[in-house]
Amino acid sequence: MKRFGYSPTGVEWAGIALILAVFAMTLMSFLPGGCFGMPSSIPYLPPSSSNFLGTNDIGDDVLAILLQGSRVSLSIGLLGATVSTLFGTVIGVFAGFMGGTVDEALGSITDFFLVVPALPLMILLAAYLGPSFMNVVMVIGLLWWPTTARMVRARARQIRGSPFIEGLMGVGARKPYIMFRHVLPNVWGIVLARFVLAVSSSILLEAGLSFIGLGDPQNPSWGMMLHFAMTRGALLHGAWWTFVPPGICISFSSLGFILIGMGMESRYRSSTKSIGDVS
Amino acid sequence: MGKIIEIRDLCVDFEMQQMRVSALNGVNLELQRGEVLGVLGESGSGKTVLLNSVFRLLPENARSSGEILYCGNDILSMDRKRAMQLIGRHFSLIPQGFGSLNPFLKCWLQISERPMEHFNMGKEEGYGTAVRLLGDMGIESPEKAARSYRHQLSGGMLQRALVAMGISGKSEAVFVDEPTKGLDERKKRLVIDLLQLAKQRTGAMMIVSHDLCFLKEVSDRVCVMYCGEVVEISKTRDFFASPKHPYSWALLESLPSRGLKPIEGENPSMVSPPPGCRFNPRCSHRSVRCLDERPPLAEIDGFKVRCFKYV
Amino acid sequence: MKKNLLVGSIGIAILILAGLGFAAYGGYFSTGSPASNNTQSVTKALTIGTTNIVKTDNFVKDYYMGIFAACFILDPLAAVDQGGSIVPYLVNWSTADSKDWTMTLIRNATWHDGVPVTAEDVAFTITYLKAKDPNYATHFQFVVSAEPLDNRTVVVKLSREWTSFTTGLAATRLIPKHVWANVTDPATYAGSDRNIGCGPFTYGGFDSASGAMTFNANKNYWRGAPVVDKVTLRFYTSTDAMLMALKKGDIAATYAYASGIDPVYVPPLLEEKNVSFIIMPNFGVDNSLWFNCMRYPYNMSEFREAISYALDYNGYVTFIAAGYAKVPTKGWIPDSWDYCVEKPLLAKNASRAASMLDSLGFVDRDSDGWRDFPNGTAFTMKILARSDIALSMRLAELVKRDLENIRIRVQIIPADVSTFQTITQKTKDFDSAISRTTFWGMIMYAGAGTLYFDNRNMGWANVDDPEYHAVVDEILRTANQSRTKELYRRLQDLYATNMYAIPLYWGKIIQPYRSDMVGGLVFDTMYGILGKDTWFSVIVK
Amino acid sequence: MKQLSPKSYETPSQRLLDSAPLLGCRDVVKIFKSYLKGGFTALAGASISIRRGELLALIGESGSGKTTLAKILAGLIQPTSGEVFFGDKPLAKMGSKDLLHFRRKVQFVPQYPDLALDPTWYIYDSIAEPLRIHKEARTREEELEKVRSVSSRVGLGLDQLRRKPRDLSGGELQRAVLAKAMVLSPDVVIADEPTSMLDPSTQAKIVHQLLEAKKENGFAVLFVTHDLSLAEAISNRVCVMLGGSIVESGAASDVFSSPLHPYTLSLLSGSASGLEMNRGTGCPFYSQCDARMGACSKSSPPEFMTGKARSVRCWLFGQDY
Repeated sequence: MKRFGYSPTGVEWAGIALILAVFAMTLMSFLPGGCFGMPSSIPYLPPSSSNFLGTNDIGDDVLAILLQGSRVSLSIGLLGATVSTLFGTVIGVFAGFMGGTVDEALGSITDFFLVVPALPLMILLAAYLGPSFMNVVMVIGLLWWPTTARMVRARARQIRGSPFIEGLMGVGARKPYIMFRHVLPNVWGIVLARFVLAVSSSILLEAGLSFIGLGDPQNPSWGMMLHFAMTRGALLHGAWWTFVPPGICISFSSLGFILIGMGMESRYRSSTKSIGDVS
Repeated sequence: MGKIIEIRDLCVDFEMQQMRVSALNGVNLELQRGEVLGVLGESGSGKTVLLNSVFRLLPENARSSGEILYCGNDILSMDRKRAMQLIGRHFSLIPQGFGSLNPFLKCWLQISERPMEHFNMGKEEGYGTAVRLLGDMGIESPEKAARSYRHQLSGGMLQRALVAMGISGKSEAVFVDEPTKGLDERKKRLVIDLLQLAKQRTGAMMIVSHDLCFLKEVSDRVCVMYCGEVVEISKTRDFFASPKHPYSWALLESLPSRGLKPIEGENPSMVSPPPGCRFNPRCSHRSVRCLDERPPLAEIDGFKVRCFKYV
Repeated sequence: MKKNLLVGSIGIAILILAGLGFAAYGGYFSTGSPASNNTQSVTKALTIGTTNIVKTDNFVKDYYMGIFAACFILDPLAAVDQGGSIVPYLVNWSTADSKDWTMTLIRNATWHDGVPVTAEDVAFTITYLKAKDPNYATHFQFVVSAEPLDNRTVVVKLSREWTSFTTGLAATRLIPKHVWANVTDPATYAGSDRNIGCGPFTYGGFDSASGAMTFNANKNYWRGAPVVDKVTLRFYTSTDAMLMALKKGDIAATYAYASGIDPVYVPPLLEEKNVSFIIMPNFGVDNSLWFNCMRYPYNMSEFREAISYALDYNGYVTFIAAGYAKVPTKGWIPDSWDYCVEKPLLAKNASRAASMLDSLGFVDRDSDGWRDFPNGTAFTMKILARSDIALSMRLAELVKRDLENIRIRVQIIPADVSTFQTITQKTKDFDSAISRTTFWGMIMYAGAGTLYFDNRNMGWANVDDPEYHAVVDEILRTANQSRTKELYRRLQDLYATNMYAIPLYWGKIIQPYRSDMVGGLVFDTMYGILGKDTWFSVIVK
Repeated sequence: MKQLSPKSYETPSQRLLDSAPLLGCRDVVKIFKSYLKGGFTALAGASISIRRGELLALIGESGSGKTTLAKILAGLIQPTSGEVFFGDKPLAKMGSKDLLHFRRKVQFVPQYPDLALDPTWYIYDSIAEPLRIHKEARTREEELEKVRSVSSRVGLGLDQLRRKPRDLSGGELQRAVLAKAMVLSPDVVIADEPTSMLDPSTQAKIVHQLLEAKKENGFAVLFVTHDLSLAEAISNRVCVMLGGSIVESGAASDVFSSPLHPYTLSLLSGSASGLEMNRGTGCPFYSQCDARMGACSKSSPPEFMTGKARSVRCWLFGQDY
């Protein structure tokens, strides 16, 4: 039966809508300052016509900070996901395609990182490296690749065993050529799905690191908004507008990427069933 | 001879995004008591959809109309739970390939699964049945085979187990899905023997296959399907001696033993089948009438054929 | 499988939202049940909450354990009175030349294990701590020897004249020689007698899992038995949680060494009718912007002054101190000190700051919107701030905002307490830093904050100015009180003209407590409400 | 399409038999390592040779080792022992240049057409790929020309070239695979059951196209199949495989009209039951053979020549020589 072009399901539409909303926030954050309310001289001002989402403990307009935070969450999400996916894909393809000792060596490295409890290590690393944008990206990237690597490896192995690769060997194609031109395009679907899921995880991890105070102070993110709300008495003030909006933003943006990623993954699975069926 | 199953005007469409694929178009067919009916068709002819409709296994996006009557009850329109119960009690299926055997269950459990579920057969009785059946199929140590798992058995033994699965317990009709796909001559031979054995233990049998030589050996009647339609129903002997429909004729000609002559043209698309007779673009006997009028399934001298040549 | 995951993730999202919603209104729900304290029972117990979290109960290793040990189980040699002067406590002293000091035990104190406190212990404490505890290495930096003369007298010899030697005595926690004499590394000592002292309480134990530490009254204390039989410290990771506990009546009072609570918590607490506050002037400077005065361009006093005009001091008072603070003067020394002299108030004057920077050559040369060095390279001012103190990070952000208004590009460098100390005191690899000073630090070395300025000491400001050094040296030698005061004025002149550090606000120390549960808390200059006097006047209701 | 009868492809067999073998192997043994069972002998000393321009059918049932033999001949797997030669050079001693030449001249068509092409590539690119690997086409135009001509030879239109494998039917896919194998104008095409998964009418079409192309280009074909009637219809020469070795070989007409080996006989008469082959010592057919003798169970029979280019492995024919 023929397959048709990409047409998202309801769930994926929801995910796309959420992600578009985040992108829209990011775009809006580049509007000149003052579009969303000026910093006020009063802390914890409740939402009003001059500050739609009120002000925080240092009188900043929460909406403006929220929009700026979308930049950080999105860029850390995308960058962290890129680093981890790139790493995972390279290792996965290499291990899966080469097989043998290479596979075993890379496999044990992957397994090692898989069993290392990621969150404590991440906190430790972040604390050790110091809070900065690139460090957060590196920490996320370094600790998120093993699952991607495993999935890509499994898929690469499957492809390596399929007749068309055998045929290519028979024609005299070289291994690097096959790896780049045939294995890579065939793992692409899974890589893309993993990438989208990794974005979501990166957003959550960044929020977690920032929340415990290990974020980059140069780039205030949603997690950091929560951090300062929690450490500077927003709860006691009942200033819900300082922590509910970033909480919603974190949940919904990561949910958006999760929905799309899961959609892509299941789509990908159903489209590659035939290869898996025949040994 | 009574009819066990009567299929009337069965149409099945699949709703895809933006289009409708017509898989079956007005199929009329009956399975008589005591016969082996071979449903012959190439891939895309709708023979598997036919089988799945009888077992109510169509996917969610399928839209069906028409009737599948068993003892006057329409399986198609019946409440799903009742239908499954009825199907389970009276029909059995020999699936295609060993993939349908659960690798985590012992062989006898799978053979006796259907009677144990639908006829309250006990475990011991189930085991006994399985061993007896496997013995009847010609396995030298049936007890050992019955207690084995899928991977412990050879291809021939698995083939026997599959057939045993189909004939364990009473059933009015056994349906067999592509039993020879990818098998070599000797294995085919084995399947033929096994099915002959199975035939004696059941009311009727319907075999879906594209393997002409195989059907020639096992079936009593042949129903030829082309592009979602029944184009010919004949006695097997008559069919192989003198096929009526041009498609049947061309199909026989394409066999290696008969000259290996290919049928010109391609299988038509199921999304937009050709108007009139669906075989007309490839037919060497086509007339103007074939181009826009659908020929009826005419009954002549005990065979049925859908071609204007005979009207 | 996939569906489960989906449902799960949506469920988690909803839970997060619900949690946030609940947290938002949690403040209103938990007005709390009245405390169930057994005032009539035999034992009088007091529970105090603190955010100064003790990790291990070794007072040499753990900074905050040191503080609490000093409050409860150890006695200092000298005390600090309400005016900030050093007065005798366990010992009195005399000196002829400010170099040889004779100390005499004036109390009949005994250790918790019954051994009497002798001059041997005093001498041992001074030499042992100087050798083993890095903090005391500076406190006793000029001490050459400490020898017991007899059972009650100790002679301390200094390498130079040092009139403020006694300030160190107020910080000294007297430790028993018979416990520590054979301990080579006190920071790792774990013997059961490690918390024996001669203070008003004996050590009760520490449960790090539940975050509680207890102290029991020492009936044999030389001032008599404390009013309360048992004090429990509860450790809270956040001020929020601690104040919730206060509202519920789980704790009777709160405590934070040298700073009190973050003032932003005060306004919402004002509505609680059972919560009262002890509000005391802070002898330390709440927060200052410290310049590395040996690094270009912060070595130019004009540059530092220009920065001082860029800052919005009223904003710091509002946002950081919630109004519980004053705009400071250029003299740096808070007006809580009696030797504070009047200096002009610091005030924001952005145009003046801009014109000063312009004339120094710090103008935007590559028209990227930011000021550059006179030689054209990009200029970024780095501000080191304490990442473990939220208030400090927020203050850094406000300073950054103010400086960015006059087009100075700013980068905040977060650092935890140990990194901060390493950078500011050892490597000196920083442009500027934001940090508080404590009363303790203010009186150390030559007093008046010299500890924090002089590059020959801790010297956060890294001041290398010979004029400044001369004044400091003279204070160290001068025994004459009026002359010292005169010199302190001189220091403030230097602070005002040179702006080694810019005070950001002069705040207050605020400690909320339950007026329906406890009364009679005395505020000690050094240790706040946990000072020794509290234990003889406190009323447990 | 003109009506073809199978005989029209036959070239005088005598001429074929005289020519030197193009591709072949001698006494090839292949043991697949297995950690569980200690190894599985797929090939037990098989020898075969393909001559220029002939169509050699390799007949055998599943498990007889025919696919393994085909892959060894195509250089896809290494034999455990024995020698594969192309022309007069053994494969094992070839340098990289000769090996590349071998890869260009010997092409393999796998069994499952739906897995034989990269699902992410367009059909055109897949067919053109061997040209690109061997730098056979200097320009895009030349490449296009070559791909178009080879595609039209197997009946693939431009429309199908622009699609991806999932949008093609099984027959179209198999044609594309054939086109890919033929695009380098090889000397030998090794087709491993290329039609076993196809419908009869599609099978007829594909076989015709293969034969047409063979006629035009003159390459030799090793056609691996289990379908006796198909083999009979198209081949010049036949090798029958059993238990990892070739038990009978000869001109197709001879073998089908007068089979010598009892196994071949049972195959042709359709009386073979599904009993397992003998995997121990002796003749693999021993347990089912009606004519078995004492010698059959003790040792595997050697190859006996019963005529010119006709050989059989059965002790029945041992006495004749």
